[in-house]
Amino acid sequence: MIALTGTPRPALPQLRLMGIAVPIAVLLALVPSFANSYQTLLLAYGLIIAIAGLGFNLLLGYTGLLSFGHSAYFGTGAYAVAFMAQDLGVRSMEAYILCGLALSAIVSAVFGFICVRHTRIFFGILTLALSQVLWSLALKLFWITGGSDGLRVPRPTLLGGMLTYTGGGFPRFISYYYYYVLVLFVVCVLVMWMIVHSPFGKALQAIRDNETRAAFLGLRVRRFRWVAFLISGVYTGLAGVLWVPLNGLTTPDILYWPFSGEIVFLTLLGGFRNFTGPIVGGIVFTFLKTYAVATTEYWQILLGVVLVVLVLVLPTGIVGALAQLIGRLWPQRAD
Amino acid sequence: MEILAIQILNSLFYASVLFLIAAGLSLIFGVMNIVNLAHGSLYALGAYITAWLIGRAIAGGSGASAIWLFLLMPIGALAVALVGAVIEPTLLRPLYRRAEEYQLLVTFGLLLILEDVMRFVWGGLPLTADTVVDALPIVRILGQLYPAYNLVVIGIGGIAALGLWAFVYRTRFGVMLRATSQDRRMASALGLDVGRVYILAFAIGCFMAGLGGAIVVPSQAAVLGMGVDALVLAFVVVVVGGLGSLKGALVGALIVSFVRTAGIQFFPEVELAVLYLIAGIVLLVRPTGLFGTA
Amino acid sequence: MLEIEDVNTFRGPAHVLNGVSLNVGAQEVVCLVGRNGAGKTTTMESINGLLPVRSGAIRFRGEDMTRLPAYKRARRGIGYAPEGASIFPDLTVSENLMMSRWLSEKAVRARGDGAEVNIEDRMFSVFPEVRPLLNRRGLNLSGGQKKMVAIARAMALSPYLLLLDEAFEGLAPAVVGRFRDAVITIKQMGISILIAESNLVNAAAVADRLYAMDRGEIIFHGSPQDALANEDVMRTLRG
Amino acid sequence: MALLQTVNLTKRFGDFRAVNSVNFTVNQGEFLSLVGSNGAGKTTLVNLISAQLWPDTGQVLFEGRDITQATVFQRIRAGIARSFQLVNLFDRLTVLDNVSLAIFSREGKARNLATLAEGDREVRTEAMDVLGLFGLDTKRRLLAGGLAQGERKLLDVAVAYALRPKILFLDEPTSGVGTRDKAQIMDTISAVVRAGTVTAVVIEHDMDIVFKYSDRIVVMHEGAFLADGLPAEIRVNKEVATVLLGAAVPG
Repeated sequence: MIALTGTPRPALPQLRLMGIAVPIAVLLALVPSFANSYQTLLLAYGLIIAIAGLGFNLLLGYTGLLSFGHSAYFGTGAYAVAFMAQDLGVRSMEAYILCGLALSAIVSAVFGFICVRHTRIFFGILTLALSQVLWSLALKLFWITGGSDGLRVPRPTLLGGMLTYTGGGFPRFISYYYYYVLVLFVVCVLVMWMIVHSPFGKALQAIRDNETRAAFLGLRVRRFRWVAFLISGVYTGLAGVLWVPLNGLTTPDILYWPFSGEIVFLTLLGGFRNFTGPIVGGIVFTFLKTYAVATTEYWQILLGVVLVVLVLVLPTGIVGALAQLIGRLWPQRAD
Repeated sequence: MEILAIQILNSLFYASVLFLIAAGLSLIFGVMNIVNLAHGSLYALGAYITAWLIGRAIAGGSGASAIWLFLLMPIGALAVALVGAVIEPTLLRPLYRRAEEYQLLVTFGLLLILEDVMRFVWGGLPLTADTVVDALPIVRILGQLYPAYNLVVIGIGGIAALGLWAFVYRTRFGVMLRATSQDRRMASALGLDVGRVYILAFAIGCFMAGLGGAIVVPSQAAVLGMGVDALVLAFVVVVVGGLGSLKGALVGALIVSFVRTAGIQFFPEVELAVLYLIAGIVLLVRPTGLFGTA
Repeated sequence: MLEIEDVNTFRGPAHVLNGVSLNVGAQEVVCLVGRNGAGKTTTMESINGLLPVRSGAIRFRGEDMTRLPAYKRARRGIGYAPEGASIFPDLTVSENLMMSRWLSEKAVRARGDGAEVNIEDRMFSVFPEVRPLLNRRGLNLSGGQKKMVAIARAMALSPYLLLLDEAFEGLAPAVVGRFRDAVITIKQMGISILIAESNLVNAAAVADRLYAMDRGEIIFHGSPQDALANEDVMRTLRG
Repeated sequence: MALLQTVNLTKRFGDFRAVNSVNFTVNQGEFLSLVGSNGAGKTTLVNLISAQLWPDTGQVLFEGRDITQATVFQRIRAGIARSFQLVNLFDRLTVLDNVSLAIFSREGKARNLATLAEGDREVRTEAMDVLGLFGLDTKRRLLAGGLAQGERKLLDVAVAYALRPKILFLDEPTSGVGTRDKAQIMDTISAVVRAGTVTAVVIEHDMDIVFKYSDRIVVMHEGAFLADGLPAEIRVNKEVATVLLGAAVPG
């Protein structure tokens, strides 16, 4: 209901975006110069998972579809890299990205075609079921996937070897890889921002708000949902591609349902009714998880409890709550 | 021929368990319009509690007789029902007026919590109650050896289906349950305390899931992850049969069990995929399932 | 019997009832007339608790019911037959009727005023037509039959007050007479009735008193004759 | 030539005939009102014409072509638009976006995901024109969910109108609307009809409005047509008076 108060929105969203995004991007770019390589590594993980969150939220926040199976696309991206590294001996990060995107596009196109015939819970469980199929395949076809041991992925070459980090060891790799991720992250944010502010994005939001009326505007609802699903899957797949070289290993765990749950969680944590929600959620989540896992073995309970509490008392997430707070402290001038 | 008979019995055994889970899921959906994502975990909880109780009973000495062990099963199911009776008013009730996403998210949070609680309490090791199976004889069916316990489970499945049908269609509470599911507002305007019906319906649904877990655990160990597998399978069942329909849950459970048995026989690597394929085809052809309405 | 005082009710963001006050005396038939969207159904649902009121008071037989849940109000003796009848489609007529009877049994006994004596007679004396329908499912009733069952079902609660929303709407002219008679019969049993009605002629034929409503406010209160003679009321009702 | 025509159109719900063998004709450029008591079948008829429901028997012809089997999408593209009895908006989009989206859809631009919606000057200008027509231009930046009831009704009609349909069905456009907004809605609709850009079919209960604005009035009762004629004819029709107003109403 907070969203319905009818506060006027600023005239030029482009300007507002630049005003917020540029300082933050500069800040992010400076991080490796003052943070140690472990914190840089965590932030890189955070940015990667934020890309997955952005993709996920195109479905949840903008299209009104709650997927419990986004691990499938993340895993597809990750395994695509692992197969290329192991079976084809490819080392180029750019080749990983291209093939990873293609493969996750194919998988999400097929899965999406099945899932968008349904909405609400049917959609949710279908996505869950399909991701479980991939998970069980990854476990059982061990001669291809390495089973529960997973597949190792060596450090790739960046920009066709133009960025060399050999000799610099792990810290050097991290700082280069961090910038690599940051650039892609910025591109992803800009592209997603464009998508949600495009006529297509508005159509998705219309479908979310009122499916029947959208159909009576002549919008082909199912097709729009399918394209949204595809984009969402590709984003999450890219996150998987970027994640593997950092982790050095991919296991079926990233295809398993709790991983989908983490994507759901971080989006809700940040706030799924905001564009920036999943970004903030992804970064906060990564740090939260790292420190929580270090202190307790029962990370999932914490996740579940926080999720329930979020839904019951803070349904707009961190960004939503901040926006409300700011709105209360500095009421916007009506223009 | 003999193999076929055994396979049919195996399918029926499996159908009994699946029916219990799916019928609970369907009942809760039919009455309160909520799909409980933690339903599979409640089934797992029933399995763990029952296995644990039986384990304690045996550890407590007394050459345990099978009959005595059978009495522990409903206790496992009742404990799960109790959990349900706590969950509904505290976690779900505040959400009936909110968007559906939130209901799904809360039951999903519950799923995460329950899975870890079970890991916390019982650790990562499988927990069995196979003494119950051992206490019953092995029977000969067309020359093949077959555990009598499985026949008992098939019997329980049949009785549960009949009992649930009688409960919903032949009792006063069943009338109120159906009235609530058809028109909650009108039911309350006629003097029905819908809140109480909700708690009871949810608890009964949980009881069914818990009972499913309780009867499966003597022949299959309770393990982590069984809950989500069960949730997804139960969902396949209700998708095939139609969400909210008791008949659908029964027919769906039978179809899924037979397909799964055949799948294990012929495509052992991808039996799950075969099941989802079936569900997918049914959804493409008949989006509301075989007996679904809305 | 029933007094409602300065009630404000919202449906979502819309302020539907704006300071509505009215009362129904013992054994009285009161009509609430107004066009579609005037707030009649909202008034009914505010009285029986299906909609929460934002402010104001609702008293029934001397007891303040403003914050009571709907089911408790029903058990206190407020019967309700909504506009679309809302017969449970997959229940038989007999299940539809018995449900409210079972639910009210204890409450009626607790009231101890002997109202329980012949619920069945009362139920069927208003509409004997319902008796042969007992085994039919709600789904398979015609519009008129549904309305009859809805009234019989409300009678099964042994109410002190009946709320009938659009009791005569969608009925063939011949059947309308049948329903008017039913209202008289119910009144003679000592039960008060509040009818929401958009047709002034039907309202005038059965009402002892009449309230006219427009845009969520009571704009007129008086006898049916006064209403028919009041040019403003007539114009508002016709639109 | 009739713009839209139904031939023996019938829709049953169980054994209840909601629309019973209706032959309905709408002529190019007219303002037609569909009246009748609740449950007479008006909304069902509109639902059948807009493909919200499918008929049991009978045909729907639009510009002489049989569109009985056409989907919602095909009918919208052919030029049939409608509004809804209960306001049906995109509550979390702005007023401007609600109208713009109709234009994007009409122009086939809704698929475009590489431009900014607000950057399309043509669409924006047209959307502002439509909003201006309905007196909503000052509210363009508000979220639709935050509008008052009367404004929501207006926007609902504006969105359907922005599709630039050949025929526009309006289901109770003035219910729950204040007198001022009521007049504005009806004046706007009748103005665009008079300008010859659209044919309007309006379901309406308010007989003053019906008599004031309609070129022709069709009265429905129990799923069938009771009367069909000019306002002057309908006004004096005894049968209609009985059904709509109750028999002996003076005045």
